[in-house]
Amino acid sequence: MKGQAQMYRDVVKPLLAGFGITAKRLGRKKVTIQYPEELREQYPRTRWRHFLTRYDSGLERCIGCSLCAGACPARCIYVEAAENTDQERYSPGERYAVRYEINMLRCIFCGYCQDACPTGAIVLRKDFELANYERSQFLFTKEMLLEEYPGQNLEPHKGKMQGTIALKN
Amino acid sequence: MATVAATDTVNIVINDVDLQVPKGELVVEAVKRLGHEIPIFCYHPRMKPVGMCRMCLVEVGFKQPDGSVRKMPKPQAGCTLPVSEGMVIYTDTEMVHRDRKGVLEFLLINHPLDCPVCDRGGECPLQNNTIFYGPSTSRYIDIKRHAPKAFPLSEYVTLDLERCIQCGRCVRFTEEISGDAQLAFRFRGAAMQPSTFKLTDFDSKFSGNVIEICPVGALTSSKYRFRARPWDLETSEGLCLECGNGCNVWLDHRAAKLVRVNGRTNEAINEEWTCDKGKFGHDYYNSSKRLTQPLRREGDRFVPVSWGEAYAEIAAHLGAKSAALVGSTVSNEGLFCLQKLFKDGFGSENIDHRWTRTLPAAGERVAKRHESSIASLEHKKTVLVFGADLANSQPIVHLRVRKGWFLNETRVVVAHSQTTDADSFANLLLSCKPGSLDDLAMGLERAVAEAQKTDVQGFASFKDTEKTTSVKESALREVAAMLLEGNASIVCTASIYNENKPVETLAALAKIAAATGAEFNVYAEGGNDEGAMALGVMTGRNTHEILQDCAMGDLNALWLVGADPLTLHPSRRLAEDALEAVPFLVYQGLLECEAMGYASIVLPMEAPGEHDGTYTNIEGRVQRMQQAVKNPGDGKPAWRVFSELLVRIKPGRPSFSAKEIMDEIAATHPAFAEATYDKLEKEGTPLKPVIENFYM
Amino acid sequence: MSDFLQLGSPNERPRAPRLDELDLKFSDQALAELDELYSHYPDKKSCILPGLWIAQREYGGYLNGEAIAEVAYHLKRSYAEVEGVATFYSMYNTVHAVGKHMIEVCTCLSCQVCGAYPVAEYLKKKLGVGFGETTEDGVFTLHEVECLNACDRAPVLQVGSSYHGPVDEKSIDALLENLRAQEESTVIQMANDIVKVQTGPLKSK
Amino acid sequence: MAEYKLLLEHSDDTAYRTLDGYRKKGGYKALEKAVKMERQAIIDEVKASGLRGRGGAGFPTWIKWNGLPKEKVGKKHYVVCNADEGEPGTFKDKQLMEETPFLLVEGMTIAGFATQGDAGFIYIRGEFIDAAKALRAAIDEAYAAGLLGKNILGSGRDFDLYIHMGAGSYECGEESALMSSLMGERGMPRLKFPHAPLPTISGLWDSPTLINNVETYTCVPFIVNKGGEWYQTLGAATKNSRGTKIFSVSGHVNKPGNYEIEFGTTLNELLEMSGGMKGGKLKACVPGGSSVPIIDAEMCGRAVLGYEEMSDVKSMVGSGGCMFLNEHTCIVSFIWRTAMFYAQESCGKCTPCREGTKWMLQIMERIVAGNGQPGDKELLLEVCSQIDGRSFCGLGDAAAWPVAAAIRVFPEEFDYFIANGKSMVKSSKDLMLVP
Repeated sequence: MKGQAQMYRDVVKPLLAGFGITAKRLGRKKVTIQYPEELREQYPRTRWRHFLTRYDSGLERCIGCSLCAGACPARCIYVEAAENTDQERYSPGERYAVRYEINMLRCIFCGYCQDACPTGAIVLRKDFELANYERSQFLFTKEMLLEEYPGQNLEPHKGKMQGTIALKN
Repeated sequence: MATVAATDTVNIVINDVDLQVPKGELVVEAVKRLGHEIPIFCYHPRMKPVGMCRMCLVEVGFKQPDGSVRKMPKPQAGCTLPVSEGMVIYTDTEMVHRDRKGVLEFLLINHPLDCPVCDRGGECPLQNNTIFYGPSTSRYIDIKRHAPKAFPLSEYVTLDLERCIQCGRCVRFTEEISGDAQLAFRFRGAAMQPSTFKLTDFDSKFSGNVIEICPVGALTSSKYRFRARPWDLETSEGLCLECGNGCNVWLDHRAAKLVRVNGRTNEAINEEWTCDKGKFGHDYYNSSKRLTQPLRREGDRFVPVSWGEAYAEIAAHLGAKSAALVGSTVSNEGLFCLQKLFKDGFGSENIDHRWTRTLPAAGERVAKRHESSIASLEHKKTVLVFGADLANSQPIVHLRVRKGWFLNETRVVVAHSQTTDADSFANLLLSCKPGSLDDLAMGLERAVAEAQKTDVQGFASFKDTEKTTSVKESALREVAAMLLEGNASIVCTASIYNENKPVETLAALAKIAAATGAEFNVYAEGGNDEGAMALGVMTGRNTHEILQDCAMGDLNALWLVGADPLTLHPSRRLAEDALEAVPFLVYQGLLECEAMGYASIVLPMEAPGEHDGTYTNIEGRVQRMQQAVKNPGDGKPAWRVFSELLVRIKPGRPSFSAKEIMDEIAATHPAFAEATYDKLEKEGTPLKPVIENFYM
Repeated sequence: MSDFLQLGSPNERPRAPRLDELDLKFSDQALAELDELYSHYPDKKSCILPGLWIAQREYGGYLNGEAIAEVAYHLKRSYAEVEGVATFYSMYNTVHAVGKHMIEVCTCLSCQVCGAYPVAEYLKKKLGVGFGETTEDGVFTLHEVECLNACDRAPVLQVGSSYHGPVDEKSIDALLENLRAQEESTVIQMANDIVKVQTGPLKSK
Repeated sequence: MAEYKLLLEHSDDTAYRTLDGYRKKGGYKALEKAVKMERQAIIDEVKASGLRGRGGAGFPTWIKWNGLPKEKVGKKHYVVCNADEGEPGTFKDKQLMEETPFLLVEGMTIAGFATQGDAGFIYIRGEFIDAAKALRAAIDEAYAAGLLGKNILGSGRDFDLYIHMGAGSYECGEESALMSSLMGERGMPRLKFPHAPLPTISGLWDSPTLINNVETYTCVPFIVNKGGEWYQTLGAATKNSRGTKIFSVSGHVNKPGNYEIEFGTTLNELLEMSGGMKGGKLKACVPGGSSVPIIDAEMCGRAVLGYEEMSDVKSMVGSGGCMFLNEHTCIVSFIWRTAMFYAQESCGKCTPCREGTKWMLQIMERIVAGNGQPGDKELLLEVCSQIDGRSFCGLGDAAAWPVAAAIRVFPEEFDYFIANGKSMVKSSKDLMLVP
């Protein structure tokens, strides 16, 4: 019987205790969510994936000034600028980014780029599903960054067009 | 004009620190001795102070006999105020800071503040001063001054009048330094703007400098426009090899690509200026026509081959009956290895680097080609520019000569058959008929001889000289008198070899120099031409003979090292015939070119900024340029190609680095004895004067 | 500022005329006057102002690019420098062509308090132009100027060489009538007067 | 005190404008005397007279004269007359040149003798064509009579006199800007060093240069003729102002014009001479040209005309352009036009003046248009203090003083205009001071 008592003490009792907790929690609100099917609401200022925003007119906010690249502690942003022409206009003013790349493998999501941006073009939003199978896919190009993101329309306007960077004509 | 000739010192007090500074030194310079800084915009140490921007206001007082300090009621501009005995200067008082804030607020009210899109952003004095001294906010709520943005003032310079703070640096540069007065202020008051005449093309050979001295982004480079931001850039010390002056430059590169060239200070050569050829002429680095790998001709097309295959091909075809023609941007090391390769490897001596119409034989050459250093030209009493278009061929020498004229009352005499930029300030202009420079030199020699009362037999009379050259007797006598006053310099360039009877002309000038005690210079023209002369890269047959031999079929093989005879040689027909006829042609170069079409083997070469090397400028100054950018393809420096090939032909110890070769040069060429990599100085080391006829 | 609008695309940047491309218009008399002026000063640069007055007369009251280039040519200065001088001074008409008569209304201080603005308004209405504009028939150009220093006669107008003041609506009507009848351009006349007082009797004649 | 006509004694006499008429009235006596005098004696005479520059700054004239090198060192000496009268409210030089041209020619010739001048230049503003014609005629006559040119009056000395016309720039009234203009440059002031603020050593074409106002030169014949001691007695009531001064009276007075008075006359007396106020009571006065601080009626009552005396009412004699304003004048609109003048005439060389005058104008425009913002008055004062003393030449100071003074003297008018968007003065709309 000694064996039984031992078994009760070592196996059954902990099991019951464990199930007991489960049973106790059954009545409470569930904390776990079914991740791929369900998504947890992120905190409002969560900094994940970068996006490049546009003005209401459809013009890109990014002027290719490279200040984000200068501010980036991980040196993961590469910007190449070019000149707008009246025929081919991407952003208000003289300058736009012809290439804008972020190496997401290097990015530490510190948000300095967002702070540095004079036009509010680059923002870090809540999309956190950045995993991929190929390294090359982590190089986010300008086209990818310009994708519309959920809730974009709801955002208050940042860095309204004004002063000298205003659209001419 | 940073310092007025300092004869004695005065005692002054700066921020309660007593010190002695040279009398007459400007306050803005004097405070630098203490490590303090006075913010400036319009002041530039190489130009006359004007006191326009008022950024440098300081409080100034004078010590009274009783020891107290009596301050002047108004703040004084530090950039126009020379120090004097007992002066007390405050650069850090509340009033000074208030004034700086005020001036910056004024400057910024009409400034567009488009720093994010401005090419100057990040290296802008206005930004820096605003951050250190400026107000954090503006009280200006009215409409800013507007002007069209990004106006193309020339191929190279873009003007943005909104950003201009009217400091006048650019205007003063064109007036005082380059002398073309292409820029001037128009209108007045708040509408004042610097511009060219009716905003027409900014036609200057030195326009690029205004971009660098502009303290804001009003004048920016059209070529660098939006290429990079300062924090994207890496900067390497470099040399410009567009001409033989050997200007020091900064090579700014981004992601291993050259994006911009800026002047680097070297007081001995270019001070801080560059010419437009040097500043904007480095397109070939990123050219789409760059050669990236060795090619071999197969029928009508080129097939890429490995270096080894190319070497084997060359080794098989080149021998005693081969020759090499060299361009002007090959480093000293490359030239030396080429000589070695041809002598030791192929057993041929036929190398030449000269492309002028006349190629003087050894006995006819001028013994000393550079007696005046570039820097010494500004202190000459008289400079005779003979048959040279300095602004085009030696821009930095041109600036020095003009500086001497502008600041030190150097008298400049220009003798030429064409109009040159130096005519505008020449004290005396000897404008002769085309092709009569030799007669002019002889006439001058007679004038000097007459002035010295020596024998004038055998000279043409002044009347005949006037008939042939159209230069009057009185003018010649005047020049002779000027030269005889001493401290004179005669400046010619190698371009004189394209004129009639250059040997006689130079002989006459050399005699004049000897008779008057003037320094005599025949400056080389190409990037490293002086190095080639010093190393003696002109043995065996000369350029004309080599091409003729090729055309006649007397030579089996020709190696073109960074040179295209079709553009360089005065006779295109001869060059065509030669390239057509020569059985085996090696073209080694940076870019695809016309001569490449005749080649059997094409070798890519590294551009000067892509490898380590030394270059000799016109005054014999050896300077080193280290690798700044990467070769875009599989190119190799010229010396490595020659060295590797030599090992294949004649087994021996190969050279591994440019340094080793320079040591070897120093050991074999006494002139280069001090020019090893260990001994080279920051500003370059002048060649050691050697026995006169060493390299003849 | 209007220069900007006349320019073509960046690739067709206008080039300043070379010295041998200039179409020189100075009359013999103008050249004689220039010679006289050279003798007044130690260098030719000082003749830029008088030279521009001569040009203003020779080119019919308006200093266009050619006029400025010609002055630069004669005085051996750069075009930009002469243009900079010409645009600095308000009496050289460098911005736009002017009519036969230039009416310059002083509105500064003394004239202001003595009613220059009503006078200016009347002139504007009467001529149908604003400040800095020329009437359609090309006879009158109206300008607002700073103090003419005839404050005792405020409000005062300057037409050509002469001052008119104090003016009221009636005297303005009379003045305009007189000017309409006048054949000679007072603008050119004024430039001529200014040249004449500087040169004095020409020695070379 | 009444008018004291020294310079303007014969101004109505048309014959005085010819050489004969001038000589009949005692002209060229002074030159004849000066020819026989030592150079230094002439300068001492000027020193004894206590003559001070009449252009506005009141600088002792003899110091300039004495500053030129006593022995020539290879460079020509130049004598320049500043006849670029541009100060709003001043028109004395115009009358002097038109009506007493020989006084100026004689005065400059004497100055040339005293300072070994080789040539004289009269820089006349471009608009003064009548004055220039009168001078031209006088100079031509003087040349013909041997009073200019080679060997003047048998003295063996030469002196040439040339007229140089300006082309419309107030800034050229500043002496170094005038020299820039004379040398064919933009009329921007030139660099002065504190140890040599005068152009007496290095002026025109780097040569020693004497530069004085028209009125200063016209005083010289009288000083030489009657002696400095005599001139000294004029205006003896004042602290340090001697001689007579022409005041140009304009604005709301019955008889505007030039009135020559002895220093020490009160402003009220000057107002009486000019026939008293027109259209209303006296409200304010700008006593010395637009650059000097404005004073109100109370101050006018105790203002004594003298260089030092005027500082008691925080103003200056300036160039003597006296503008009286009646009670229906809106000071804010008046100051708006002053600001506009300086913004138009700033040469653009230095930052505070170029940007500051424009900014002041923009603020004033805003206020006058009824869009004044709270704090604009303080902002104006702040801008003034950032210009005053910081600019390259005096134009910046001159632009700041009237604005600052007007705010100091009439603060309530500014407050009212800014708060209500309209003038405090009821009838100012009818006067239409603003277009």
